[in-house]
Amino acid sequence: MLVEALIAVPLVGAAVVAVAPNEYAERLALGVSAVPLVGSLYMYLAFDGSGNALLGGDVAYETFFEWLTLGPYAVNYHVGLDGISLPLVVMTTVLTTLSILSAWTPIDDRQRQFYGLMLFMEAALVGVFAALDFLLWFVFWEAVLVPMYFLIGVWGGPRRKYAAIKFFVYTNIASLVMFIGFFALVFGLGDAVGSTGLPEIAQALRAGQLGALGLPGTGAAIPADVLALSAFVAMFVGFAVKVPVVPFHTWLPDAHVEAPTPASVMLAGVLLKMGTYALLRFNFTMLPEQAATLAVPIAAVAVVSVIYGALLALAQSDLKRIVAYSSVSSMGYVILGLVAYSYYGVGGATFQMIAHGLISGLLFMTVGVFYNATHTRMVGDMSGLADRMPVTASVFVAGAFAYMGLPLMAGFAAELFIFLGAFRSTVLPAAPLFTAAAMFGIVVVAGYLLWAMQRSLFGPFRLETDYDVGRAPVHDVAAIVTLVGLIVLLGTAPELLYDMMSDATVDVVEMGGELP
Amino acid sequence: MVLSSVPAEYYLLLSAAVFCTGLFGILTRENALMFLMSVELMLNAANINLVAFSFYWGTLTGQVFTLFTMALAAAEVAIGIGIILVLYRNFDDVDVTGPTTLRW
Amino acid sequence: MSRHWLLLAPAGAFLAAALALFVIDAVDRDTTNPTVLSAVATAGGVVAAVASAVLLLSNAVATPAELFGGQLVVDGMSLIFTFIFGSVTALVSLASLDYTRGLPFRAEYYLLVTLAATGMSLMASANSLAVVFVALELSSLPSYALVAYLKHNRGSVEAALKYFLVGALSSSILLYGISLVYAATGSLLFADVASAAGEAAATYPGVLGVGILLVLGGVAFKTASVPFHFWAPAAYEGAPAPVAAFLSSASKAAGFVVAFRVFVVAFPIDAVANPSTYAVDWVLAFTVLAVLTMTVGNFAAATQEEVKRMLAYSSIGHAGYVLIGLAALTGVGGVDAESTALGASMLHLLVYGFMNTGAFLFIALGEYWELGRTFEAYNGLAEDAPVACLAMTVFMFSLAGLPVGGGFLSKYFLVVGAVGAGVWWLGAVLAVNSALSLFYYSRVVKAMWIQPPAEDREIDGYPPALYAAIVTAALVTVLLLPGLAVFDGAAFDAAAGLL
Amino acid sequence: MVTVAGIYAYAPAIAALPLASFLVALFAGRWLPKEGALAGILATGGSLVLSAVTLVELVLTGEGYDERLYTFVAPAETFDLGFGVLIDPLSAAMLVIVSLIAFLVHVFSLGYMNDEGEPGLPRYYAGLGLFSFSMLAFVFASNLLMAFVFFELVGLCSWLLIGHWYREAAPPSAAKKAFLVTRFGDYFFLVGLVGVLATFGTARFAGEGGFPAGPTPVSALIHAATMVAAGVFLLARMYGFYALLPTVLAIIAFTGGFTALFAASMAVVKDEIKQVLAYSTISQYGYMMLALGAGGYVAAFFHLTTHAVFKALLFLGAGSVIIAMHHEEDMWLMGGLKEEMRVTYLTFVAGSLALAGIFPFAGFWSKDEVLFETLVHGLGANPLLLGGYLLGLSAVFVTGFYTLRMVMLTFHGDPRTDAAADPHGVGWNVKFPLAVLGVLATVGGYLNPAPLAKLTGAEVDFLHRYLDGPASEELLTSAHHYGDLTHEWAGYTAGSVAGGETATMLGGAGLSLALALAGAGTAFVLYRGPDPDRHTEALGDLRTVLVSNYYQDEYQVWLAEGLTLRTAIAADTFDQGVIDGAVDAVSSVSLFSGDRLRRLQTGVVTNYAALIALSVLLGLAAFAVVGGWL
Repeated sequence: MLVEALIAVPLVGAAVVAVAPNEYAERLALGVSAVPLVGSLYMYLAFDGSGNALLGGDVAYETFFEWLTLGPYAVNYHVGLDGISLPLVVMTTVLTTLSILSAWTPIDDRQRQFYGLMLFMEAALVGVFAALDFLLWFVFWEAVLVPMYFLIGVWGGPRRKYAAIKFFVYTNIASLVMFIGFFALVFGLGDAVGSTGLPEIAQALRAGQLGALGLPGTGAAIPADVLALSAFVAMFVGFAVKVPVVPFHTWLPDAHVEAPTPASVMLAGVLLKMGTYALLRFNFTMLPEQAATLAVPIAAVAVVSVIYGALLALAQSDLKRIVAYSSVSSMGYVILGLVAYSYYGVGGATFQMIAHGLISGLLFMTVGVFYNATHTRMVGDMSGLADRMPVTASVFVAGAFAYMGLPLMAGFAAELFIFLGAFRSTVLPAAPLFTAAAMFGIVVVAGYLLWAMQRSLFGPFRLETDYDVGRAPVHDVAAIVTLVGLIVLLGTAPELLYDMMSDATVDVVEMGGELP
Repeated sequence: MVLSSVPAEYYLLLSAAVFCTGLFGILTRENALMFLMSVELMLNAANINLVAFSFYWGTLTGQVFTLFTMALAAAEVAIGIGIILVLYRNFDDVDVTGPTTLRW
Repeated sequence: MSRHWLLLAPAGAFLAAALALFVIDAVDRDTTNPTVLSAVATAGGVVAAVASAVLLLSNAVATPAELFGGQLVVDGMSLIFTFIFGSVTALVSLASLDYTRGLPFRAEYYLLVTLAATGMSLMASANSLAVVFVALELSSLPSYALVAYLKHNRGSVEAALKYFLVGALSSSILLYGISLVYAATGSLLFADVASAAGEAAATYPGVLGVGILLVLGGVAFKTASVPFHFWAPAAYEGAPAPVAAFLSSASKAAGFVVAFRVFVVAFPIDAVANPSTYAVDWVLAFTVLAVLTMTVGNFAAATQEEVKRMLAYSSIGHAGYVLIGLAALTGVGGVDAESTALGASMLHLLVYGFMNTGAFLFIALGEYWELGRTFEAYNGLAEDAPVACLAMTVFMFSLAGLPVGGGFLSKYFLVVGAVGAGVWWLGAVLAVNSALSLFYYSRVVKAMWIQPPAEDREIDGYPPALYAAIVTAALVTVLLLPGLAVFDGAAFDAAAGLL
Repeated sequence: MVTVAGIYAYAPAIAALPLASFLVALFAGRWLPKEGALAGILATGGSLVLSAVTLVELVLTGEGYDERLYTFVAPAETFDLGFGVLIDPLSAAMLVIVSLIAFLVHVFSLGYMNDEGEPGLPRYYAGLGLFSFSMLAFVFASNLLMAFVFFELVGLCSWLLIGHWYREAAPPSAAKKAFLVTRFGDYFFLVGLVGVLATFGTARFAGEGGFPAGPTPVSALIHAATMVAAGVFLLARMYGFYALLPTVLAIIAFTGGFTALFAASMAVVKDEIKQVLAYSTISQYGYMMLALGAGGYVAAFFHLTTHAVFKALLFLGAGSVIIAMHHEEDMWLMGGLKEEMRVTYLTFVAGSLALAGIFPFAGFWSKDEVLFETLVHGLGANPLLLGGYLLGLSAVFVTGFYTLRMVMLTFHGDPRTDAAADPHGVGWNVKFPLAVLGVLATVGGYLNPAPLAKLTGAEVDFLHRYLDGPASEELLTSAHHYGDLTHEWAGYTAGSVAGGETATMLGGAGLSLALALAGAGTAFVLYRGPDPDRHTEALGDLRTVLVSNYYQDEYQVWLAEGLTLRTAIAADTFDQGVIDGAVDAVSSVSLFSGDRLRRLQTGVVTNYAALIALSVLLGLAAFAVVGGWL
């Protein structure tokens, strides 16, 4: 029942906050969000699951009962957590609380609606990571769009309407493509599975029970392998938009630049992870052979995302755009780790989800703090901020170096694992070359972050906008410092999460071991 | 009997002819009343079929159904006339192509 | 025997309500309290809905019950649809209390609504082409009058004219089609037509084929499917908003129930469209219709300036979605996939009955407040009427297929059915259209929540009945997300029973 | 894996102490006396003592130490990702050197920073503490991963320290540039690290778990990659790994020789005293690489040691001069300081002579051994080494020249400015480090006077014996083990010119000494007298090339802005125009077609009827054809 509590508390809380008076909304929301935070931490400590939830591992905090019938299929309410989803849930609750904290300063109208939506989104996100039935998962998956649409559209920047609708429609059509691909698989399985439960489907697929799918008119049918391959592609494209992978990434910078800071934090920190999480759960867990067949193109896409994303970041002068594009770059590493299909590859990809979630969240928050003080994000408009906001500046430095993969910070551990896994991948031809190419990202990322810092933080103080810049409010500083602490903690002791992650991902790779 | 000597196809042709006449009227006439009459023609084309084939199949279904359709046709006309009346009140005309405010 | 009479309770409720209104109005037409009229009509709808729900869930019609020598049949499908008609009628009648306040001929208004509802419930049970035609007319004629209810409003009158003329044309096409089918098969009872269809298709393919196509045309008019949809935008835009709600939800559903029964039962596809006895492949026809309807409806809706007209087009688009249920009867996926698709269509109509009615009733609220028709007219309305706007947001997103309401599930069920039937590309078309629909639905939401409010707007009062109707619709829409579990089994069984 | 209880258990503290001082300075610095300097001095002093004790222990017991301290993540697959301490002769000695210099730098900073009243002292000492921590941990790192981790931290620290005065424009930019360049190297380092781990499953430096042989393509990639980045110490640390590939060794050697000359040539024309020293450092690293490449493991470490001492001395001496000159660095504005600052002058000269390689100062012995090793192996095995030898030899002359030029300009002649006329005095905290280092620079050479050993047969080549000592045996890091490796894989054998080994040795020694003296002499002649004039103009265009460092900066700037930034901007344009353009195009196209579609609704009911009739007819026609009616 703990998972239900984790979903229900923010949901009810959202309703309460939405009708609360504006002046109390922020503190109320913080209080509400603290409950799932504590809950998820408790769940992390008391976690007793093992193995992969989809591949017959024993699932923690599981709930199951029948919900719908969809023609021949039973749709069940089935939730539970394993070593992959639990860390993501914890990250969700942490980031939600912190971004609510970081919203206190910038959000000054319709607070109750804002915080209500934030909590609603938290509930949906927890659902996404916890759901073990496809249709249930899809409900949460789509439900996330609604609050984010409003967060961008109502509290966003000048081009917020364009950004909001772009994000909305783009990701929506993507999930429809994915939906079709997935159900093609389900029907291809025929009577092998009687439900839309993810574990059942995953195990049936890995057991090779996929059959042909009939075509109307002619008596012809799509043979199993073609079906599997096309379904894989459909799902990959569907999720690639969410990740985002080049060339489906263009909604991201717009959304990020226009979104208010807390929304950006959630978007970069958690929403992008939905895509990689889904890739891991669906494409790479259910269709390993296809993953191996398409290894080269996928790896190519990953490397392009890394380098191209970093180059784009290099060309920007808006701090938020820089961080946004570098997210594209970092997500490329995750794809590389997944496609490597090796122990450290997949495990590292999972770890990178968390690491990047925290780090990008940190950078967006810090940029937000600067923006609150300076009302500009243009690198050219300011310099020497470190003179006026030393603490915030040092936090930004910490975040930037974490992003560059400085050892003993979370990013380094993640990237090291991914590179190790990718380098020795048995599935990916010419793995060392792909890896070496992707690694070059660490140079470019250092380039633009150092450049941005030198221009905006250091040198003599100068500001185009006439605001008197003082130290940031305590709660903002508290939020970002907490994140730095977490990043260093995970960087020095990746064991804290990597144990359960590798325990859950190793089953995925098992089969990857002896792949064609 | 006379009817039995007439092949069924003829009735089909006849009804088709009537139907097309009605359709032609609908497509060409702008006066609402003419439009209404054309519709009546089309309905009656259907009636011809029903009656003829009721005889052809030797069942009464068709003929009975024809009575219903005539009644309904009358009702339809009643409604139609009503609408045409209000049309005339609002637009001072019964030209069906006249009112085109609701478009695109 | 008594059981059979009980099975007609839904239709009976409508009829009773109609007669009651008739009597009340006859007794004294001057001093009648409008609340009573509205209450009677609403009660009729509620009773019908409840009765059909009870019958449906109590599994009273595990085996379809035929009445009047097989002229009528009561089965799962008919009950699901009478439930839809009942709920829509109830909502509309309730909302009309405020909407028609101060207008003449209120008794006739409710009378027409209930009579049309009666006709629809007969359509749901019609088991013979004759009954189909009679019932269809019984539901159409009052609708014409209802559209023209605001008889001093040029829009209303023009809408009525177009609706009537196209309707008359279509009904004559339908009738002619029926006559041809009769000519080819010698019967009007679905069962007999079905048994004779195979031979007829062999002997007079042309006659039967043309007949079937014309019947299809007649039905397509009722469901506002492209290219028989031309009346719909005009009628929905010109008609009083509650009437538009009634037509776009209930009347459309009625058209579909007829389509389902006529084509699935009377013209079995393997009889009329197998290589040896080929008259016409109506599945193919419906496939074309579905694609056209979806695309035209959504794309035309995307560029509208007026919310009401946008809704009109969007309701055409939804007709296209539902048509997938018929287009998916390809025999590929077996009865499983086909019942999935057909059941999904029914479920979608069910949910649609609430969310679309609710949306049009929100427009009714707008007309009540005389806000104006364009999107801009609703700018920042959320500040003045948050509850109504929240409800409208639910309707819009649920229509767009986001998981705030049952529309999400039913729409995706349709995709599942399409994929299962091997016409996955229909699902893809739906995907594209649904993404586009998300764009134009969110324009309303954007106007209400994001745009700055228009100055010099004062809201005169919050009409309780209208609000009650809207909130109810919204609540049901939301509850149908988890609560679709109540109906889904019945729907898929009904579909399977039909096939 | 060797484990010794007792003193080695405290080895981690050598690094931990400065880490503590880092934390103290960072969080409590501003409330402490001297703002964290004392904490730093205590910590590094502690490290110095500890490492000295460790060294003694090592020498006495003759046992090494290789202990895993911390597991990064459990080795579920074959990798072992962990941190550990490796104490063998190499690291033990290096620990002493590093902690000594760290200690002295801290002391010196008291004079250089505190007394000058610089801002942000806690930040400075925190950086210094972190730097010492990273450096020491890097030294006793037991595997490549750990080495990389702390190498990176060192990079971070240099970024922090270079950019210390962040309120001015120049330092942050310099810091950025420095970090980017190292980052570029780190990339190859990382490729190498990942390659080593992924190929061999482990990256331990010592013991049986060390790098197995086998020049697979991958390990070739790794060689190439690590070579770019790895500093001299890392080269020595991984010597067993490089020893496996002769070509790599030869290339290292040649690059070393070239670097020696290349950097030295730039030092000739510099006017800022610190710049001269900086380029001479690069040049001296060249010598060490030359030695390693030539199989002179001991020689390399010897030179590393002596150089660490006298270069530290020179930098601190320069610092003291700069203090005296009120932060003026241009040597042309100095002159005649020798009277005013005795201690600085004497120690500085000692350091300079050591740098120039003048007998009997430390530099002479080490540099001589480097050249000797190169020569013999060049004669015996690989001619490419001879090339390296010649380059190194010619660098000796240049070194002698610029060193003395520096001394002359700074201390001799007449004061050329008022600042030089009455320099600002420096305190004990500056003089003390200088004194310590000065002594070492003078006598340091007797650590390993190989020539004496050879001539007299007396066992005075202490360093060689030390590095070859039993402690390194089991760890497979001993000098002769490496000797065997190079012999076995690279076929290195000692050769000699006519007259046998001794003659070769003496000849080489004499030659290099002569060249050094020649260089020094030239400089003395050119720049003596009260007011020396600039002779660099005589070089003509060559001077411009040298002054602008062979246009390296221009080249790097072009690489950064000309190439990368242009590409980035092009990519951005492409992204906005093509990719995003496509996305927007889809929406606008569909809206346009939607607008067209709604025109279907003409509003004229007759058209509707016509369209309906038409489509019915079309349907009929279509099915008539398909169904074959009629």
